[in-house]
Amino acid sequence: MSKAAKATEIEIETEVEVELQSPADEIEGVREIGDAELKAIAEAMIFVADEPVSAKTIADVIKVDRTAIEKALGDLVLEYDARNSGLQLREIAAGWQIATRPEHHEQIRAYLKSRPSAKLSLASLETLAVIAYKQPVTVPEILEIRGVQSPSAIKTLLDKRLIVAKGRKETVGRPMMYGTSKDFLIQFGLKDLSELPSIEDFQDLAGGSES
Amino acid sequence: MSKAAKATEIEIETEVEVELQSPADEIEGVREIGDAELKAIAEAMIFVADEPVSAKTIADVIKVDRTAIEKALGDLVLEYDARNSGLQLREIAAGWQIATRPEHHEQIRAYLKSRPSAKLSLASLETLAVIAYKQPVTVPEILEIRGVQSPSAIKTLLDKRLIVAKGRKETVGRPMMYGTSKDFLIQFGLKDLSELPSIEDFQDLAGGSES
Amino acid sequence: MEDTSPNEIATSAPAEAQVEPAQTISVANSRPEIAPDGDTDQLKITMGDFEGPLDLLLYLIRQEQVNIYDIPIARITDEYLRYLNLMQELDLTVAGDFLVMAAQLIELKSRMLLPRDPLAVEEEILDPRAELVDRLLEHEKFKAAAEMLWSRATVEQAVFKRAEIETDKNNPEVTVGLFDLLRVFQEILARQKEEILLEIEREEVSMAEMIDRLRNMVRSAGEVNLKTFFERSKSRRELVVAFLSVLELVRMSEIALVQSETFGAIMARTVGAEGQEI
Repeated sequence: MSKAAKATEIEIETEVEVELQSPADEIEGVREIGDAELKAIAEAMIFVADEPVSAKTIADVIKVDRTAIEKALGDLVLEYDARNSGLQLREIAAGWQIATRPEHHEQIRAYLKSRPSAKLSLASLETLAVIAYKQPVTVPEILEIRGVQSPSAIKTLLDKRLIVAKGRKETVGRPMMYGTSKDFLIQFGLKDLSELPSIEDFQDLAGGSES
Repeated sequence: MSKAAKATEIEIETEVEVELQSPADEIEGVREIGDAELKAIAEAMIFVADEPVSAKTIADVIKVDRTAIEKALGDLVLEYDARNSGLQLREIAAGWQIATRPEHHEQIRAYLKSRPSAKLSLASLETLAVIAYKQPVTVPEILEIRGVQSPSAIKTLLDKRLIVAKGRKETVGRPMMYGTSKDFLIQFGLKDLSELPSIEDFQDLAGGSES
Repeated sequence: MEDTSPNEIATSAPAEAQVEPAQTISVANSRPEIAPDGDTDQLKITMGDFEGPLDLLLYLIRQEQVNIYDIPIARITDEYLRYLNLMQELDLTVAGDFLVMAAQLIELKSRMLLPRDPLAVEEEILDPRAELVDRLLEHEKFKAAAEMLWSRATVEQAVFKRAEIETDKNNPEVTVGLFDLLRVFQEILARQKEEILLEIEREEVSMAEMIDRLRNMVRSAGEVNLKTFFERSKSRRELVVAFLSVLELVRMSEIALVQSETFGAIMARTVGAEGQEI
């Protein structure tokens, strides 16, 4: 196959330090894959995935180095942008995903005949904000910050899978601790928690500068 | 600037109704859409569609001439080919769709097979729940509680290493007893079994919602 | 401050309200608003759903246009209590959280009135309001964070993923979280309970069995309170059968029904030596 021949030429650089976590015997069948093919496979894989795929997962499946995949994905992102695609390749929830661009949401919605789904109540959002910034956090601690009981808001957030239990706190009554989930990252378009603006950035809004 | 004035700003924004109004009626006025945008919207629309989309459908939604869409789609096909994408835009009997290219089927299949095991069928989930809360427990006991046979679920859970055999029960037939594994704790982020949420945790959340 | 009972607040609040001018009050599901009502000098008050006492306090601080770092506690406390009073007048349930805050405000108000220790160094005097201010600022930060989340979610809703494709269906599985385990387990237990109940209902007692049951009870105990006997019935149908079996045994003169006083218990006895009947 002509593709295989092509692949061999470029091969050398992609294979540098194959450090796989998988058992040694699986490395046996390391295939020779060129850059262009790598990009194509990664793109196809992200497309078929029903949730964001990490570079590591892709690397493990095609048995190449993760940095090679990361480079391929970086190139792909630029390509998508350069050709003004209606789609974007983006990093979300510690993985990669193909999605439409927000610019065209009106037409897309008109086509799908969909309305934006009902979002969370203010009470739930405030509870979620406390959990996002203070995780892992217990119900009493949330109460302390919000100054109001939030059990039903917490249940809503659990039902919507935006938060998850994170073990128990070793204190009186061993209350359950909560933190945000992967779905939280996805629904709020975050790569990871570090992408959240620092809570101190809201200081100005809250207190205003002393003037 | 006064604090109060600033605070008022925040107030207004927080007040925004947590449900967006339908944008459908805003599209009414025919907009001027350039060639590049047309291509992008058509691509996005085909991407989100759950079945092949005809050029006519796209034209109707964006309210442009069908030949313009056909030209845009033709251009898109060439673009996909030119950049050796892992995806292809193709026209089948019913309309246009985006799909992976056959060349990469092997890797795609490998990926689909490797999908994370954090997912369980309902039968497996039920069986796992019973084992988690009733361990050590035998298959007849699980059957008793679930009211449904679960042989394949047990096998799935064993394969996924979520449960392990815990010796035989000294009763008629000496059935095997099962309990959760270390992997179970890791997957669910538990330090030990005492961290499993209890009925009380759940009731704490369900009850007493007031504000 | 824990000693201040909610009742004290409730009684002090109406006194405050009497000082107030005439008000038109309307309850809306929006944020509260106090605004002059047209060209009358009445105040129009729109009550809103406050997320909690901190929310209400922040609102009052803004409304009164006071510096959050230098809250006039007496004034804000009065306003706060007036609001609680309004809520009660409107029969809105005033949650415990609001009352706790009221108690704290009153306590703060009285502490503000205490003369400062003249010997204390200026810097060492801790403003009694400091803790409350911190909580308010903290609370407002999270309100701003919630708003940020809201706008993020709005942007995210404009982004679409591909529709379901064939290979998704090969994987018809559910993502599992820790609480799913508990929820599923509870569902199983509920289902089990339902099945047991169904079984009991299906287990129908025949007329012959019921007659045997009554006969045995009367024989072994000498007499049986009919009320107790009927209460054993698990369904309406069973109750009817029980009733019929009593009639049947009376008809066959195997038992006699005895009532020793009007409205007293009716006892079923074996028809033996005494043999009195009613």
